[in-house]
Amino acid sequence: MTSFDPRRVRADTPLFARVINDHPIAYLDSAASSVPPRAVIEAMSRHYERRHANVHRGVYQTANESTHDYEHAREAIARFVNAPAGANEIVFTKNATESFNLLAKSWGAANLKAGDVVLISEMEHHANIVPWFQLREALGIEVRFIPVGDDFRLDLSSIDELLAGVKLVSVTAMSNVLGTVTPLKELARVAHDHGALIAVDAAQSVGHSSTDVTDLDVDFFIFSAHKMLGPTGLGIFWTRQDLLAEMPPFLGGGGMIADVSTTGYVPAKGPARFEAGTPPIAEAAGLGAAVLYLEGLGMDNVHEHERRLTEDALTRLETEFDGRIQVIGPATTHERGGVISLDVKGVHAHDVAQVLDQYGVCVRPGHHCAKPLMKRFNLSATARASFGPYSLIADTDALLEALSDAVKLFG
Amino acid sequence: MTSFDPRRVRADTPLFARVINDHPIAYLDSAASSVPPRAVIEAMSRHYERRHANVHRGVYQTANESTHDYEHAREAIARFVNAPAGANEIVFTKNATESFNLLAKSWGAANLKAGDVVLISEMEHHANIVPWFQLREALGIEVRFIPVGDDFRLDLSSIDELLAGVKLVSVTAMSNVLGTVTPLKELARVAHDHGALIAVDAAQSVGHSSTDVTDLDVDFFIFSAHKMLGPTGLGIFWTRQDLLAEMPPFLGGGGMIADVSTTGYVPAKGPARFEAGTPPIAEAAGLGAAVLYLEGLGMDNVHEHERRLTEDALTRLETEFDGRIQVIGPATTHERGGVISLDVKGVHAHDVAQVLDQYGVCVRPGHHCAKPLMKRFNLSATARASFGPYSLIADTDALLEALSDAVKLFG
Amino acid sequence: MSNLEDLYREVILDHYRSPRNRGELATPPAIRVEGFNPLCGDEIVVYLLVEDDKLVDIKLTGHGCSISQSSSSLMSAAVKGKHLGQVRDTITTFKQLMTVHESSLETTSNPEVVDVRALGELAALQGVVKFPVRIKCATLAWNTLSQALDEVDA
Amino acid sequence: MSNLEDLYREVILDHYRSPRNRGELATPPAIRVEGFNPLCGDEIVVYLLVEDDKLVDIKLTGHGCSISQSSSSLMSAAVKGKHLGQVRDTITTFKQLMTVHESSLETTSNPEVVDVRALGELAALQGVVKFPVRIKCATLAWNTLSQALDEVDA
Ligand SMILES: Cc1ncc(COP(=O)(O)O)c(C=O)c1O
Ligand SMILES: Cc1ncc(COP(=O)(O)O)c(C=O)c1O
Repeated sequence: MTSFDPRRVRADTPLFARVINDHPIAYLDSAASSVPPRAVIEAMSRHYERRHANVHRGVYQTANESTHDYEHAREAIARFVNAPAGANEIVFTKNATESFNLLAKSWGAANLKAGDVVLISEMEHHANIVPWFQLREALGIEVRFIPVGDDFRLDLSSIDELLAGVKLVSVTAMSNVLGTVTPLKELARVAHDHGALIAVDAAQSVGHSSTDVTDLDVDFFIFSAHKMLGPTGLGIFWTRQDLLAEMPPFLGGGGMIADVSTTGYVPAKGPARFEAGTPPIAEAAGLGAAVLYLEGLGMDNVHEHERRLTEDALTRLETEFDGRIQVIGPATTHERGGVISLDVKGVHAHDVAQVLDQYGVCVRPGHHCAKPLMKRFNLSATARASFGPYSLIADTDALLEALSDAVKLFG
Repeated sequence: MTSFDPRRVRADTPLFARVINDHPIAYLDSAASSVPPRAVIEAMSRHYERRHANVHRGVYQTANESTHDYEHAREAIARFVNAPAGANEIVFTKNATESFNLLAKSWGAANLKAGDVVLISEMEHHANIVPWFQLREALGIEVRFIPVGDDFRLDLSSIDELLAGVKLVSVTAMSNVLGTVTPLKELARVAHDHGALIAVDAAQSVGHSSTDVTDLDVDFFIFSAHKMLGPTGLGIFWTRQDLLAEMPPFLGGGGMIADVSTTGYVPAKGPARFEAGTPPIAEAAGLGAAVLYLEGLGMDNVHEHERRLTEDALTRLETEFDGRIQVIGPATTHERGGVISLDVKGVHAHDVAQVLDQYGVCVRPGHHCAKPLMKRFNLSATARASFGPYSLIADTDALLEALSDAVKLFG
Repeated sequence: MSNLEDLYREVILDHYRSPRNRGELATPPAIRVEGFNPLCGDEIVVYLLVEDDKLVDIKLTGHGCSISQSSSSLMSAAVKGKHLGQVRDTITTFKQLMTVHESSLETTSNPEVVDVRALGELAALQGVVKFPVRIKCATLAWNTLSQALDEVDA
Repeated sequence: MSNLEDLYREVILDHYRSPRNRGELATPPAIRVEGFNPLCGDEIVVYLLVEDDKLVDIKLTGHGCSISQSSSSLMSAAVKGKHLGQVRDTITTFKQLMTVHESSLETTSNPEVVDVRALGELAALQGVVKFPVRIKCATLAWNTLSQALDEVDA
């Protein structure tokens, strides 16, 4: 195991030089978007400065280099999640949300019919809800929800009944509100036992723990580059080669065709079929660098580091606020990641975040694109703090100090 | 008028420091992707180094700054194309291709029915063909083609008959193969006279001449950031506010909703409805810088500069090769831009491009995602050279020298 | 520089803790209009009872941050019992107060064109413009009221 | 370093200018398989006449660059009249020749595992691996032939 030092990660990450309202920045919003290290930023600058060209259709040198970087990122991602058939199973989209739309509107539209059920959960992000509602409008499928218990975990007690008529289970690997980690292997097993496929929203897990889609035995795996130290503008869609081969085209245009005439078109094979138009080339170069960087840190190290930070923060939030602040999520780090949603009694999350900003503490207030979950717990918003590999106990110190002040201000 | 100096543009653009096979790079592939100046690259680096955060849902300072940059780019684009109602009419997508899919699958699906006609042209890019074929499969619309004449221009002699039953005309502002510029104002007028709307593929025009959608009196306007000195991963969709307000959602997910429950969702209003998921934030910062940079150059200056380069190149290609090389496109710069497709007799475009690469000359061989047009002229590929604001006569010199050698090698 | 005291003035905290005119009105005769701020989840429902061109009663429900809640409470106090013309004037004045000068990230309210004294307690919301993201919190209730008045007209 | 002479050897230019086995065969008895290279537009149609496990005739149509055209011509000359087992061996050997070592942008063919002498004229295509984007030009005909043989088996 490599020696992991979060202070080195911090030194590698230019944003942490910033001072906000006379305080060093305490960036606690990695669940919304993580902060890329210098290596990622430079990989993109280098792309534009040295080799920028469109991919795939050039024979000159910078076009080859661009294409190489782009395809290299695909291989890096395939390796990072352990895709059984490698890069041929990786589709690049613009974000996790587009990946879900691809799943629903290509695989879903081709394989689901009126009455078929897609089983999601009450703790899904809108990205894994709205596309299914859209498919319901179009095809008359049913969208069913796995409930979330008062322990902030999926209530799987009736999973066999819930699975009746289900063709696809689509669940988050980790809730972006509660921090709850889903028992994916178990769910994959029961889903398959019932003849259903399983899709995973890994937006919150991939940058924080090691991933092995082969071992998980899942069918679709979706995430975003910008939540794993990579750039904006790039999402990932993984599925097994055999499923990918059967998926009809989604977005149409250049690059996704084998032939076009005035009477019709023939779609391309492989990932290209789903990558219409000029792809996010510089972004892929950045993602390639992010994967290398994370591999250098070691995902198990990252995970253990964030687990310790979370444990410390949960303990202190519990003991230092006399019950005035409630953590909306599991109380221990057992099957739980570094996302901590707070409900400060009598203070709206927006106001909490506003006060925290005065201390350079960056937390996100709101419904976190998970309105059904908020309704489940009768909340309109939480203030959410979340960790990354560069997070330090000092960030938690700043968070707690600022929270005390917020509580005081609102009396 | 500002004084325009292409050598200054070149000095501003890091890629031009590159040496390829012992030759200074002669980048003649701006039609595929233009080369961003330092100001654009730095705007993106600065974003990641100083202010990176997700947009819209934060109250802390870097989140505000991110949001500001993102919305500022929207305003810059609205100004750049003279959108009558400003930023409220600008939707950010991942590329021009997604913008066409948005047009076809949101506006088109809501407004077209079996038998309705979409009129495109034989010189369209696949981005403006395949989505209409997909809609034909889904709805049974008809896709009709304006022919291209032997003069490489749209043959509008039967436009009135062609317009029978047409609900939408969707045409390129400038062919990415021929360089031909479309008489948009005239087409907009006849389209409107026949009760049809008109969409424009401006991917090839926006970075090379000044744009005024209000004056053109068109209804939809689509282009890509990476063809106007901006980054990859960002496309633009403009339409009139009243049309945008009536368009149903396309991609579903976070950010495009007003409300979500376990039973359904309410879409957001305005551009947000079409921007599901984390948007291309750093890319928008880059695009904002690109617009500023182009405004600094003056689009009329850029246009005149490229016109002169094109005129010179066309003349020399005509006189120096004894008819061995044919230009596939109009012979003069009248209603023509700086895209020059070449057919070298007896030498395949791939081989031409390969030989040119040895001289550091970057041209693109292939069908340029315009297969119907290639079939129209009985070609399988051309070698295409295209100019940008940084292009110099020296690039043309290198092109011609390398072409002579290609002709010699293949005898 | 922006600071918290500018934003969270005592009047604001008071209206947040003890909101005025909370509740519902029977519809009809009252009309009911909902407002959302989709990005932060704030919701507001405005009930208006208009008689003879006069806003004889107004009630509010909903939830949100201290700014959106106090702004709606302050609004209800400011417009209740007024003629519709006066209500519209108040809306206009308030919106001017919330106008951000977009020339830079620096923002200031617009004191020359807004007669702050005429606003009474509403002037406490002046500090919001220094926090541009919170402007939409402050204006949610007002936009909803505008919309409700349009329905009255229609 | 890559240079043009490596790529455009005289044999290649000769096969490009005077392609062998151009034309069509009647189907049936021949089978016909199409190959595309969607990114560059190269197209090839392979006609195979197989009798008693032997490739008694092969014809080609299509269009493309000098590399794809000469490779298909060289291929047709190399496999015509051979037993299917031999044809498959030739395909395997050729594909090995085209293998790129992906450890870096630098690419080399694989001379230890490929007996270049056994390839005869085909060895002229060896220079292609130094130009990775052109490998797909060189392999198009071969992949199409592979596919055609699979159809024979099926
Ligand atoms: C005329 C034209 N339209 C559309 C496109 C598609 O743009 P993008 O690949 O950025 O989606 C291009 C460029 O590839 C083009 O040249
Ligand atoms: C759990 C989860 N799923 C999906 C998404 C959507 O990702 P993106 O916004 O990159 O499309 C997010 C983040 O916003 C998330 O947290």
